[in-house]
Amino acid sequence: MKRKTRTAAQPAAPAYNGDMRSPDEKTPVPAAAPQAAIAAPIKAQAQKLHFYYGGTVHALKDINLDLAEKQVTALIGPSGCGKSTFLRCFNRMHDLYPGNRYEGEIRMHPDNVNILARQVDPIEVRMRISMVFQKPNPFPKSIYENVAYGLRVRGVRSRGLMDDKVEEALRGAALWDEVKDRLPDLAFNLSGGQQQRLCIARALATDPEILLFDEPTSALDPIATASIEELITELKLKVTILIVTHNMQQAARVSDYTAFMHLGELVEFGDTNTIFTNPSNRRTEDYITGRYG
Amino acid sequence: MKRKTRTAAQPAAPAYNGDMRSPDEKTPVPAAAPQAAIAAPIKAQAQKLHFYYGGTVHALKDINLDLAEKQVTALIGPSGCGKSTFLRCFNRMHDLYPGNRYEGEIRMHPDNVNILARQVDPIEVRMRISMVFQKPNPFPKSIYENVAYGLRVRGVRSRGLMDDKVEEALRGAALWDEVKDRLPDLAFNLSGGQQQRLCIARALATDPEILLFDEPTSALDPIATASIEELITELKLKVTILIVTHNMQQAARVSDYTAFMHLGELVEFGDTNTIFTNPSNRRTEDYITGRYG
Amino acid sequence: MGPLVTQPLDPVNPPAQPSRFAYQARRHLPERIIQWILFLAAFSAVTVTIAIVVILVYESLGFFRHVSLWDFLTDTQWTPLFSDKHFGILPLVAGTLVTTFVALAVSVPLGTVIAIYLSEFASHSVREIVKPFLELLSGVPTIVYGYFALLFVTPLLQLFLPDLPGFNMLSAGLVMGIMIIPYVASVSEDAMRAVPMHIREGSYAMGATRFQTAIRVVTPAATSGLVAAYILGISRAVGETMVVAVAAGTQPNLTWNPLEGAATISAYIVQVSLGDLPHGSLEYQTIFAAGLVLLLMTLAFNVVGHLLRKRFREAY
Amino acid sequence: MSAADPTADTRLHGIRALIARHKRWDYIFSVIGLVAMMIGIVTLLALFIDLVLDGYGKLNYDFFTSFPSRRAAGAGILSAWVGTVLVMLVTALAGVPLGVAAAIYLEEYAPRNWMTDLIEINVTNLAGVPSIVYGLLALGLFVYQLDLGQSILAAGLTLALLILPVVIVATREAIRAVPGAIREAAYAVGATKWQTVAHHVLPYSTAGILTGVIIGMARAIGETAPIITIGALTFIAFLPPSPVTTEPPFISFDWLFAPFTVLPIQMFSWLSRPQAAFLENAAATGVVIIVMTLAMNAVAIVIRYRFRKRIKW
Amino acid sequence: MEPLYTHISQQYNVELEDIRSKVLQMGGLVEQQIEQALNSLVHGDTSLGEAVIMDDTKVNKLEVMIDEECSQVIARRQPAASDLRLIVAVIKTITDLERIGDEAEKIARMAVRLAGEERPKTNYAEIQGLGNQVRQMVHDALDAFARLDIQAALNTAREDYKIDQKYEGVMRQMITFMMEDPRTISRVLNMIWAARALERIGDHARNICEYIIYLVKGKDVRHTSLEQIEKEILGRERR
Amino acid sequence: MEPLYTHISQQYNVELEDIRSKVLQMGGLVEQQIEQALNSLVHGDTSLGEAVIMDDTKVNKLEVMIDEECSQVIARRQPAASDLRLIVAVIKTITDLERIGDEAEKIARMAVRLAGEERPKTNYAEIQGLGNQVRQMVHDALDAFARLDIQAALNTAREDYKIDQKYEGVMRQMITFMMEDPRTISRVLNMIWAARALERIGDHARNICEYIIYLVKGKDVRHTSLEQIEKEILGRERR
Ligand SMILES: Nc1ncnc2c1ncn2[C@@H]1O[C@H](COP(=O)(O)OP(=O)(O)OP(=O)(O)O)[C@@H](O)[C@H]1O
Ligand SMILES: Nc1ncnc2c1ncn2[C@@H]1O[C@H](COP(=O)(O)OP(=O)(O)OP(=O)(O)O)[C@@H](O)[C@H]1O
Ligand SMILES: [Mg+2]
Ligand SMILES: [Mg+2]
Ligand SMILES: O=P([O-])([O-])[O-]
Repeated sequence: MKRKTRTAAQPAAPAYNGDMRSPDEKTPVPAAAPQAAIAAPIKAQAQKLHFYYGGTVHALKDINLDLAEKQVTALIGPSGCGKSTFLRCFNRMHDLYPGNRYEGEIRMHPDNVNILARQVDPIEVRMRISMVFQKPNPFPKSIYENVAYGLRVRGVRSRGLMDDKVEEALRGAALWDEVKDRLPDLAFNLSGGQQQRLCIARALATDPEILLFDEPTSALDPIATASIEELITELKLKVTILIVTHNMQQAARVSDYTAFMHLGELVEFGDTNTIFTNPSNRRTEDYITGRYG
Repeated sequence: MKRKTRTAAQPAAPAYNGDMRSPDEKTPVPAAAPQAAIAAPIKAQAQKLHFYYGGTVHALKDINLDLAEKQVTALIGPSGCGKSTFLRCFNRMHDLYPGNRYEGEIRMHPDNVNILARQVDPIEVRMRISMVFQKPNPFPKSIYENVAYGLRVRGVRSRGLMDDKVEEALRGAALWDEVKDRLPDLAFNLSGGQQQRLCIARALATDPEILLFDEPTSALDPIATASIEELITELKLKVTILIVTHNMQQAARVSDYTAFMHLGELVEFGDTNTIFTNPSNRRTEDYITGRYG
Repeated sequence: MGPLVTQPLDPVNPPAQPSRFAYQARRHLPERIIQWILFLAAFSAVTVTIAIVVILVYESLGFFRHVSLWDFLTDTQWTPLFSDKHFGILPLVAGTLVTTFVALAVSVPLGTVIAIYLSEFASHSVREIVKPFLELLSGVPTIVYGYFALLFVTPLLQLFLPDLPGFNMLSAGLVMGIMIIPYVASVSEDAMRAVPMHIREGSYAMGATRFQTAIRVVTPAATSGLVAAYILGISRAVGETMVVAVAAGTQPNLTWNPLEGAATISAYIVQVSLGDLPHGSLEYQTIFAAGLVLLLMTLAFNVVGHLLRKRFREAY
Repeated sequence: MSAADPTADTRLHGIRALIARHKRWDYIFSVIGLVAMMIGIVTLLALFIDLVLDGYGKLNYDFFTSFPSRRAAGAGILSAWVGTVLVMLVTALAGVPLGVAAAIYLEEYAPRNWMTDLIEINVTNLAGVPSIVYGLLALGLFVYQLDLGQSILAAGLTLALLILPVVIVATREAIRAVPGAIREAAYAVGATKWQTVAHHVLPYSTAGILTGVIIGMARAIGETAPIITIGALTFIAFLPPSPVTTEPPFISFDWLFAPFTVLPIQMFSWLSRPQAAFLENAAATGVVIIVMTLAMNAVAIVIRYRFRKRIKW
Repeated sequence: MEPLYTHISQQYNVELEDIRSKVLQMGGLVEQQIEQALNSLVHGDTSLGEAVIMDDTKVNKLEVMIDEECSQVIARRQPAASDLRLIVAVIKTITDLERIGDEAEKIARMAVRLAGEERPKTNYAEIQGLGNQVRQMVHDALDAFARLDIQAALNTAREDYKIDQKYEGVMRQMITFMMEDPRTISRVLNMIWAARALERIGDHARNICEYIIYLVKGKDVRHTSLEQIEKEILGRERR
Repeated sequence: MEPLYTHISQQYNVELEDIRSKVLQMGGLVEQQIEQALNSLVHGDTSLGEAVIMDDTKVNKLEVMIDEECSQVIARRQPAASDLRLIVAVIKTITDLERIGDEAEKIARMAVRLAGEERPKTNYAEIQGLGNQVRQMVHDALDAFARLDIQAALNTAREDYKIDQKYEGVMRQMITFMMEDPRTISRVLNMIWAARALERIGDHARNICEYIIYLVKGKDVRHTSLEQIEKEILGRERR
């Protein structure tokens, strides 16, 4: 079988754009990882996705996964199983480092663009798909400027529009009341949990279609963690969310769908209630219940 | 009321040695933090312990707590409540940094020594009370040398004795089988969980009476975490354990007694089952159940 | 210094296990001796500073007994070796400032651009190759730069500026600038690299380009580091000796025109030292007075630079 | 790519145009950066090539084994390179232990008080003091107050003081790179302060210290001004006395007090002569100095590179 | 007033509130079943009886649903302390509620069966008296659950004793009936089943009261005499 | 053979194993209660009956203890998936076991009361037959629980139907007795209670079987007909 091959550093052959497949083929029933039917409309689909670090580490193996629109999908799995790698494919973060290579596609709906295609600019992808990182990473600027940054990058000049958007994003991140009187303060003066919410506001300001979270609470204490989790469940009214977490209970709490990964493969995917009370795959069950794999 | 006062950096007045109190006074019933009766014999007692960072930050306030011998006592509480500070009093880690000041005492049994007393050498204390840190911190030496180091510091020369002790410690840390063929390897080549167990072996090698753990699994993945937790429950056959953890469920899993701290105070102390199913203090309950405090 | 203080045994509460305390005593004496030795070594830094100040001030006092401070600061001529002696430091200060300025005009823009390029644009391999080269640039002895300025750059410049004298501050300044580039670039790059990767990823994740990330996020975050780099560059240029001594000439000349030759403070000291001046003569003392001025100038820059650098180190 | 929704399509087009506009700056800056770097590198190459071309003719065995002479053709650098080696020996023996010890004190022992602050400030300032000022210090202190004269010892000690801040700073950086957790680990098993330093901190930072020392020495080799200031002679046609003698006690320290010259001064002296033939000598000497310093720098770079690879905290 | 659940996670509050209100809904349904079953019996109204039988499926569905939700909360929220006790108490409570529903259904079946037959001379007065008492007890137990009122729970639990007494009386009366007129045996037996069902409902209501005490006090008081409970619980008030 | 629980945490394994063995112990005790109660009834052996009554406190204690342990596991271990289902199933199962114990105690009380009285002509043969069947059913249910054998659980659940049939028969017979000789009413009524208790035990055993299916299959099959269960569960085997 011939597969589409793409290198982040050196674009090579023109990307296969997916139109050649028959409609049936587009939603295959993979043998290894049975895909649960998703009730909601689909926002993005990873199809036969492989990923290689520097040509040697085969970090993702044939991932097929659908993201339900305006729902929270959680990625769980043991350390090093490729959760972060998968997440970072979605906004082409891997393109920042040389030698990485994607294979397969991630299609975004409704426009059905393969965001991994060579001719799709990573910057364009990142403008549509925002990310929140493990450690809060505000820019060393004022609170206002942090949130406004994404708009400035998009060429927004109007001060009025900017103010509105900043307020809206800060409200969306449940931070407005806490910071509205100190917008010109340096972002570093906020507490860890507030910083993380600021990063969420920053990501929200540009109206992304998908929001990626990579262990967003692992650097926070339980109280701050609870408020971020709370926020995530609220955000899904507006945006599709994909979250990586080490904390299984967190996945159970915040997500609608859960995907269990192991050694770079997608082992099981299904709705969260089922995965946590009655998973169908033995490896999933062992991981979830803390047995030896 | 005159209290014993000690500064780590500048020893001042002679230490109050505790003999002046009437026997009744020695086991007081503090008004604020009702102390649960401990079934097991007591290994160490913190009494009216206060701690100051640099004379300004009053990090511990009048802590009274008994450590049950050969049992696991867990410290939980929100970030910054003084858990680590309290733990580090037990091996006088605060003496390493200038300006810190202890007040009150920690008595170790059976010899009833106040380990915070000025005339007790911190190095003495550290030889009896070992510590395992948040991030695995092996020395960049061989696996063998890492474990042997504590013995070397104590002046052990005999190779045979050393070999025996190293093996015993590694067995105690459930690491022997994994590393017995690669003792001369650099410790950095071990995985995170193995490194942490190596650090436990290092702490065990010198037969400590108390073992302190400061969030020992917060840098580890769930599998490694589970094996360390498992190890801790095994270790209590030999040694008294005091563990700080951010993960309440971990405290629930591994400990026999749990202390809840808040803003530098000991709010509640009792046996773990009770604390987690039926705490008597409202603040404890709110923290444990994830309510706003 | 806790460990330095002897710790008396408590007579009321004798230790439960005396053996442990014997061990303690055995351990303590060597520890204290070692600590004292190390302390003396560290204190040598203070001694050296005191020695510098004492020597410079002591010898300068002899100088100022003959020359008034007012003359020293206002006279526009510096001719201590002539029969018509004038002791105005201004020409030397002017020469120093002009060469410094030229050097900075070269090194600040180039150094900054290189730093940004290396930390934000260059691929890993380019960086690994270029950085050692730049470091070598700073390893070349200054006397060699002097040679280069005098015998290569000046003739080169004379192709474009036929009137350029053989000794001129322009070529000395230019070469000094090149010499300082790695210094500015590497401190700047360190400052920019100190900006954690996750902050940069934050910017890229927002859809920013490399240039936007570099200019809007990384450079502002590293500002104090950059300024510190510039100021350290200035202090380096002010104190630089051999390049100017060889290429700018030793003729004190109160001018702000880099196309002329002029002596700097350090060049003057070298010039005097080469002659065999009797210890204690006025001419001998002039170099200490000049040295004192030089020290004060660099000191001022260093203090500012140090403060800034401290700030950027603590930012994250 | 087919687009289902026309508004999404126009939005995408807008974004693409914007990105194209922004990306132009990436290309422009890349070019500017490359040019800037080339200026530095080309200068280095030009300097080296110029020097080699000028001094090429002199670089032969005789040049290293002859004393300086009034005839340019017969002049060599024997006394200069021997002087340089001896001065460096003194510098290393005096400067390195002192600097490392001071750094250990500051990083591991110093309590937080005004004395430590004083030492810190002094170290920072010394690093910024121009080398010529060290020369003045040496002239006043070593040459006249301590009456060491214009000797190898005086020069060596001067350069030792000069590299002291470099060694201190490099050693401190190296020591600081050892994580606090490692120290706490050592203390936690009951090690004393000195045991912690000697068993852990120093061994783990050796490579960093070595790098600093070598870079400091490389800098010292090229230093001209302070040695001129203490009055090193430019014309020495003899070698210092041998450290090994035929009579008991077989070891002599007379060489420490001998007059000397060093390579940069030899070069400077030739450079200040009007005759072109001497310029050729100067160029050849320049090549020798440059090769020595560059070699040392290269060693330092290699050590640092390897060290970075070995220990990842 | 303070909101009932004050967890940082709103979602969690919503889930607990949902469980609680489903339990109360189930309780309301069951209470209604008891009432309708009694009415059906007393007034010989078969349609009411059939409604009760129909409602039982609703009760069963609610039981399964609440159980499912409790499992979800355990899996997703790691409840501890009072939250955990709530979940455990709910799991137990709904089993009893479901049983109460079953007993009511049983009475309704009797009612339907007896509707066509001759009515006893007492016109089911004994059953009605017992039934009203039991219905009130269930109502009080659910009230105590809604308000987490242990004093009310204790009082309600105490009612069980009276119900048992009354049941004994009814039984003796029934036996007398049967002895007097053996032809009525089969019919009276049905009434006996109904009385017995009511007595069982009282027991279940008492169980619910015990769970309330466990929920509030964290103390398992099952299989303990009421006096002892009272001494232990009310003797030393918490905080 | 693979160890039963294979969690990384040995302690967790120990706790689950302990819960499981306590449930089986409780089951054993309850089984014994049924047997002794029947024997007591049939042979008129009051001491046996009293032993059964005594044993009930043991059963009650076990119930409280297991409940407590399950709460601890939920609070400390955050059970998920099969572990969670085990805990939930156990919490439910022990309620039923306790009820079975209560019913056995009831029979024992009858036995003690009837011991002094005249024995019926059938010599309790009907009750004994029904009793044996019920005892076997409880035994099988506990067996299925111990082996997590859903096929066995299904078969056992199916028994309940037969027991109900038999119970109907016994009831009719009893009514006949009473009609024939109204003087026996009071005594026969006691037998009726015993039969009724046995029937209830059968129901509880069926409940336990349903929990086993939930535990193994993760599917709540309560209030579902056996045919449907069979179709759903056995139709599509897992993995
Ligand atoms: N930059 C890289 N170069 C090479 N291999 C990498 C790189 N980053 C990750 N890997 C490897 O790819 C695999 C997947 O890594 P990834 O970071 O996605 O795991 P993860 O599931 O996110 O783990 P964690 O929970 O620890 O974050 C791992 O085996 C890892 O060693
Ligand atoms: N070196 C220090 N100097 C001054 N204050 C300190 C220092 N270390 C800790 N503190 C303060 O002391 C208090 C207790 O800190 P501590 O580290 O013991 O908290 P903790 O409970 O361990 O928190 P965490 O869970 O975040 O580790 C905090 O308010 C903290 O800000
Ligand atoms: Mg990751
Ligand atoms: Mg801490
Ligand atoms: O429902 P019960 O049979 O236990 O009354």
